[in-house]
Amino acid sequence: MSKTFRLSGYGRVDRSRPVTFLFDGKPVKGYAGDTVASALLADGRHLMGRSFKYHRPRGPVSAGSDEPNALIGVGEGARHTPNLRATQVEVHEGLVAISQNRLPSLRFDVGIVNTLASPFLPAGFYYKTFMWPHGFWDKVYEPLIRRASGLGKAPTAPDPDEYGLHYAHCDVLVAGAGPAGLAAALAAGKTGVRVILCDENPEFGGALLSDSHSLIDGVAAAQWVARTVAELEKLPNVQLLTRCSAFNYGPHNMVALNQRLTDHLASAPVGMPRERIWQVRAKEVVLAAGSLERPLVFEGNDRPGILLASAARTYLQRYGVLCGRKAVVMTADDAAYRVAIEMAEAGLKIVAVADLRANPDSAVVAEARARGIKVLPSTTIQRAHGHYRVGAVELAPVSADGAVGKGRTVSCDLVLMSGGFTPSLHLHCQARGALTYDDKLGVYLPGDSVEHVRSAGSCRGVYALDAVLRDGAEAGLNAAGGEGDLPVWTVTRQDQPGEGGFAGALPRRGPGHLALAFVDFQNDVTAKDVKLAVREGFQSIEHVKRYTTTGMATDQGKSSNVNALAIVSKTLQRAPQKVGLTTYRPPYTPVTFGAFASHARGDQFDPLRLAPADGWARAHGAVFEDVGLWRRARYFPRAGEDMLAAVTRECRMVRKTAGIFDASTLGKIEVVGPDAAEFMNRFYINGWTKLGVGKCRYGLVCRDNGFVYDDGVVGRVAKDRFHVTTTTGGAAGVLNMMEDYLQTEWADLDVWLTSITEEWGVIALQGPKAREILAPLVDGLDISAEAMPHMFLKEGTIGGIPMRLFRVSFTGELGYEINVPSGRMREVWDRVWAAGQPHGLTPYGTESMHVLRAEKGYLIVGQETDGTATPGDVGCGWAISKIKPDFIGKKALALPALNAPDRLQMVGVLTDDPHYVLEEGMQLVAAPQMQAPASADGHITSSYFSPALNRSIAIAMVKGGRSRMGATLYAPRLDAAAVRVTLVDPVFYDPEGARVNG
Amino acid sequence: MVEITEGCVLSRLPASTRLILQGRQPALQAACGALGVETVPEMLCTAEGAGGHALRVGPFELALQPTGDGLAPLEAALASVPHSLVEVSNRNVSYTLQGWQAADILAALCPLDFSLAAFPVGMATRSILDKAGALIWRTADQTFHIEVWRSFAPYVEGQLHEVAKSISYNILTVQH
Amino acid sequence: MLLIECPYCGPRAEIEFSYGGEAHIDRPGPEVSEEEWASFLYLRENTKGVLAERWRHAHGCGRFFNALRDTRTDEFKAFYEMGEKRPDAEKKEGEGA
Amino acid sequence: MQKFSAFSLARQALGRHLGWTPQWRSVAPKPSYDAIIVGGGGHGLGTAYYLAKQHGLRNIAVVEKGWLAGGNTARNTTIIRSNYLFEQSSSYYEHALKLWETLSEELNYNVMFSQRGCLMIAHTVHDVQVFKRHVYANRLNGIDNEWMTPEEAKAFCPPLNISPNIRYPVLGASLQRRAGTARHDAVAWGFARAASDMGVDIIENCEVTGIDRDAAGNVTGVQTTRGPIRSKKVGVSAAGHSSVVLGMAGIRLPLQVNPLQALVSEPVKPAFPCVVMSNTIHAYISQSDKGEMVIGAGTDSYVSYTQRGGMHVPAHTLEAICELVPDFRRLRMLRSWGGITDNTPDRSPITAKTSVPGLYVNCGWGTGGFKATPGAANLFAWTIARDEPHPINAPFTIERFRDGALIDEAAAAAVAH
Repeated sequence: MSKTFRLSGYGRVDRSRPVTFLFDGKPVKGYAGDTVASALLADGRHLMGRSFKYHRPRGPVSAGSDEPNALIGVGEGARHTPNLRATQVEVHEGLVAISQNRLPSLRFDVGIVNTLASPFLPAGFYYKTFMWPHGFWDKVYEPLIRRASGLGKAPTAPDPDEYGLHYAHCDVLVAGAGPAGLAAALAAGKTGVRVILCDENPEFGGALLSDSHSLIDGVAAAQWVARTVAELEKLPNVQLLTRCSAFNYGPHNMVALNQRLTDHLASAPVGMPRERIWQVRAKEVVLAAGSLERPLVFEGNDRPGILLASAARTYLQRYGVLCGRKAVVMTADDAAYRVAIEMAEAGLKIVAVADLRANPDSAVVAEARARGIKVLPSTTIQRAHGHYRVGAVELAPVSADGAVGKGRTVSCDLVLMSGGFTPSLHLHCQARGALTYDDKLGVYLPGDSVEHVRSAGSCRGVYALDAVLRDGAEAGLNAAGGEGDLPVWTVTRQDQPGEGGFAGALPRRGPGHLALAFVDFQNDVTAKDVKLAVREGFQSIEHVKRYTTTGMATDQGKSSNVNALAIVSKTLQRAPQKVGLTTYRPPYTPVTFGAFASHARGDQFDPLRLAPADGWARAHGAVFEDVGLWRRARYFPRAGEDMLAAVTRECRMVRKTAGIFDASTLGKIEVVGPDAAEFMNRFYINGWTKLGVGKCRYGLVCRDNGFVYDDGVVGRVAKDRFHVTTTTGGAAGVLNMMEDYLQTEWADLDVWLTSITEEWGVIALQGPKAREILAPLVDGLDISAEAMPHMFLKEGTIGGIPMRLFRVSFTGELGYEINVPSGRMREVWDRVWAAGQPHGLTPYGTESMHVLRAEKGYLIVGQETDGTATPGDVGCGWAISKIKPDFIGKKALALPALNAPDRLQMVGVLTDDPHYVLEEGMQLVAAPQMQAPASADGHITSSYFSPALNRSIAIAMVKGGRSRMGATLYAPRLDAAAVRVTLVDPVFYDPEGARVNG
Repeated sequence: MVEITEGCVLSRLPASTRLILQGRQPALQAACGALGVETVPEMLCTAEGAGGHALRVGPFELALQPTGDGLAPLEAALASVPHSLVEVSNRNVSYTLQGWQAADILAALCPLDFSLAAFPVGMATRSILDKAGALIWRTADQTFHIEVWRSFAPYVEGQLHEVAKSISYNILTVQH
Repeated sequence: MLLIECPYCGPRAEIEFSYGGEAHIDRPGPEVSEEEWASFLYLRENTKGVLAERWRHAHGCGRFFNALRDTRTDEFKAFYEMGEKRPDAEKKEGEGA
Repeated sequence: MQKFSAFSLARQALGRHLGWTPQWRSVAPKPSYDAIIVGGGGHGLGTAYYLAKQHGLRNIAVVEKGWLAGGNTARNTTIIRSNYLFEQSSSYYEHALKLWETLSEELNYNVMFSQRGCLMIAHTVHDVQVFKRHVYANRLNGIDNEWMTPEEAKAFCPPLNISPNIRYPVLGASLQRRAGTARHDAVAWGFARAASDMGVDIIENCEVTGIDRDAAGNVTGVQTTRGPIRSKKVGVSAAGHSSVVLGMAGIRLPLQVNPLQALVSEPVKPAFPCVVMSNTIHAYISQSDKGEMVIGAGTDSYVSYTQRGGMHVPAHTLEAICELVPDFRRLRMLRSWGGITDNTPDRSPITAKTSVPGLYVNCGWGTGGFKATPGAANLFAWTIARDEPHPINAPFTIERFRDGALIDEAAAAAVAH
């Protein structure tokens, strides 16, 4: 007998393209078109993995994405991917695959001791133990459990591959390209509407590719597939996607597809994405997801060499691989007979077909008998023997009442099982479709959904091929609108589905309390685990799932859910529809994280918004910080300077001569219209009616809950035009809030808002020399102290470039904010910079800006305030208009709680030690030593070394702070004695404001 | 001008005048009149007059692209109508994306349907290009005029290049 | 991702919109009681069923508008402009069934 | 109650595990109880447990409309921590954390509380400032929290990417070592078992359809799909359905429900030692005992009871995960799901009496209710039993919204300059 299990004359693999790959370091031969599983099976190797809990040796049970056992790691180093199904991984030259969850090797795994301990490790054992002694759980037991669990190993280096994510739109999306899907796509496609057809396999055709029996329009099924695909390819309105799984059915017919592009290639073109996610918005969806054959649950059913009958057929017909030499078929339906017939033809010895049913008598059964296949009705498998490979099974008679008699043990190296077919309802359920239980078929079928979705073919319980094709075509045509010709095919030979099917644990002799009959193969959940869960009161199917972990393996219950349900149903003596099904959750099959992230990585992770002078700042050695999406220059260190030195120098220069600062990131909104002033009155806490054209005012925005939301200077450019500024982070929020009130509450106002944040670049020129530097540049504009006092605004030009010039200051110095068109700001910046050189003009960044404003006691919204501060709390009670009938926040600001004397109020803080700089966030307490838990009197919000005062300063929010000037408090440190501080007025520098008005 | 993938060219356009006009119907009508556009375009439609283009991007809003010095005639025409006219020439950076794969590339970043039936020539709308807002205007079968805010331009260019790199491979073509 | 029909721009993907919360909540004047004010500010129907809500086509025409949506299924029943009265959703619900 | 231990497990193994009995009694409702808890999640079951254990009430029912602990208890990412900013919040969560530390022994049920530490990553100067404020405030309150440099954070969590060349580099992290995770289902089951053992009736598949009151307005019981049940005290612990249940008594709540999604990867061998949270880029990740990476996504913006949201929300989270832990880019999403979070305007919970005598509510836990489970249950039980709040939950009233006494944890972390 030849060593190979590969048959000539069978299969669709390309014999002209042999391929060698490595499995656990050893070369394995296969052909293009093989999967790792089919190539190993061709070698006679079924052992491919180890189970999760008991580390039992396992081989494939399926030939597709429902595989629970044969999980392998593929690729090396940063390209290692764990937990791939050997039944799906396509081989190519150089592929490196390893087995998983074994130590030291697949064949010898010390974890197998868990099998021996299995009587002590029933479902949920960990809830009942590991509680003693206290503290041992996460220090001792848990690390042990963790090491034993998990499957493959995560990569330990960043993934170098590319991924993509695209949107797509179509009239009809067909998920699944088996007979129903192909028929649906063709019927829809021929009407001319936009169709997308996707299938998770490398080839279209689904079960037809393994069907050597049926004839459609007189040709073999596979030939019909080729013909139909060719026809589809000719339709320009139809897009065909192979290796592409519909995995997520989202609201409103947004279906996500995962397309695998490179894993099957020996060498992928550079830059080709490894995977791509399609987010398809489909007007209608046809689900042609097919059905999955159910494993049977009997003792030892997990032994390598025991697999689904349909899988064995697929290995034979698609890969030309015979899964063994001598097989027992265990079935509860007719489909397995066709498999037995074909396998026998191919040279497999069929010991017997054991049929759970008493009177199997359909045509295919008769055909099997006629071909000399021994059929044993009313027979079950009591037990399978073997370790690395099934070696024998005990076949036992089942009487009409379900009692199992003494059987006989027959040797075999292969068991083909068939419990019937379960419709794939995953996507239908994700579409929030209802389920109906079909008593006759013994399965759930898709019911109604609010989405525009329909199912076709065996995923809705239609099994006979002629009916499937008709069902698919009708679904496709109806999805396309119903107008057009319905394609018709004649199935000239097919098997009828017949009656039968079985779910749950096979009947057995004796109680079987020690028998390991697996329901969820991967997670090692046995029939007795499920029964134990029920015994312990876990009677909801969701509870059983969670307590036993059945259905939680990487196949997400594809192989196990229905059997678990049936066992629960039987144990509780409650109809299956009363037990219910666990919710199917996306994704249908696992999807790579990187595909979701797509291009959002590195620099492209988020937009990086650069201010107009960013290039200049980079050229001048700025250190940057992220503020929202913006990158802002934080300080400009000179050689050898740290942040403190640089900031100290920058601040001193601003106070002594002048500084230049890119303030462009401040939000700006142009409020225009006849009712602009009225709008401003309603929106801000301040009054605006009296603000003259050409003047500015500091404005404060509250929410209607009375708490400070944002602030900024507002200039009145014209009677009907305000130039509003906001904080950098608040720009979008303030505009949205303005639109909200305007469109919802004040639709009567004739006023409109336009974001001009990016229209105007803003150069802040601050310091006693600012006017001197600026005056020569502004094209004849009079900016003298008399013509343009503090908080005035003028329009003009600067070097011929349009300008809105604000005389405002966030430093306490004489200062200007020069607004110029952002596209030309760099020109103006360079001009100002050049003009300032003789005066010692210095660039400064956000850190110095913070220090300078803190010296003046100006607040920063978001730093001093935290969403619970009122204007009064931060010393801005003066801004609240007393005469306006209403404004946002007015009502709330009158609440007693918002006016309580012990509210946190903004104060200045000085340490005893002038060189000690408090840390922002430090708490303030009444005594130097406080026993935890203690209450704070307040906290530090801003703290710096002040170059102007040559000492440390801080701003704090302190309970009743304004009435506690001079009081002593303490700031506890984490690792040293508390620091003594004194509360002072927050305006540390130039309290009279002489400089700003200079 | 960069050919970001075979047969697809991204060009950054020189700065030119961009205005946002907001107001009720009489204001939109007056502004269109000033540009030589007879009737206010329907939502998401565009119109061209002797004085420039008007893009109807909102029920009370036109994005105006006057040719030459369009501002003065507009201001004159609007003088007696409540309105807001704000210049955003510097806020917006304009591109054209041209080529047979232009729609495919946009479809990677934008959830709109770029088939000609759903997004015909002459349609303009604001939408998003991944994480940036954008104005997208189809000026020909295979040509899109795109405007984004200035600070988002490097990001959007980066995204377009990233997508273009991978677009040639097994891409679903936007169906026309 | 929801498909939301802006009354001005037509059906668009959810990521073009920002949510505006429950609709038809009138802001009272400052003369109301603290309870009424708190009710305006914070108390919501939070309907399990057909909810009237606001959306803003933030990355589109910028307009706020109203929608009726069944929060049990996320199915939209109607879209209408600000200031319009809440349409009768039940009719449509019946039709859909 | 059958005692759980390694010994009992071994003994049962000899008896082929046939001797195990139901962990709780699932019963039909009696006509009347001393107290009814509406909602059989972790909070509700725990409330019944503490009512029985600490307040001497035995005639208690927990009514649950579906299966026990099938709501947010079953859907969260199991992060437990107490390093909240405001004293009121941190006291509340610390009360819970202390209970967590002994909960397995208390319940004789291994809830797998694993104090693996929770790193909160700072990506901006503002983050650093906010997290340091947390550290100082927590330490004053006797809650462990410490500041770490990026290198220290990397040493604690080696897969973390601290390269300065990413879009939002890690500038530091705060670490609460006592924080961690627990097995979510086990908490509910453990409470159910212990409560049931003390006589609490656990009534599943029993949906409350009305709240009965007498002429004076006092609560007299509830109407349910399994008939009316009388009680003078009704405590509602219904998470996402709080508005619906309280609405039956004419009470409107300051709540909005939003979908919150989460996901897990396929299981892999231990590769991630702790909990990592990044509020700035929206990434929350830990590894379960099974080996799955458990990842919390953001909330969808709109009101929904569908327990699902848009795929763009978890996709956004995975972008962040792939930046923070680029080694995991090749891992695969195995399962994703959604819950209904009940959010208050200040993102702090309500555990309080209502305006209706005899009606109490524990809700508004938003995205963070799991960590509070034993604490909230314990304090809610106190509030129901004594008809007045415990000092710890006294600030967490409904009236705080009327009075402007918000406990605004969300705004406290707001970014603006």
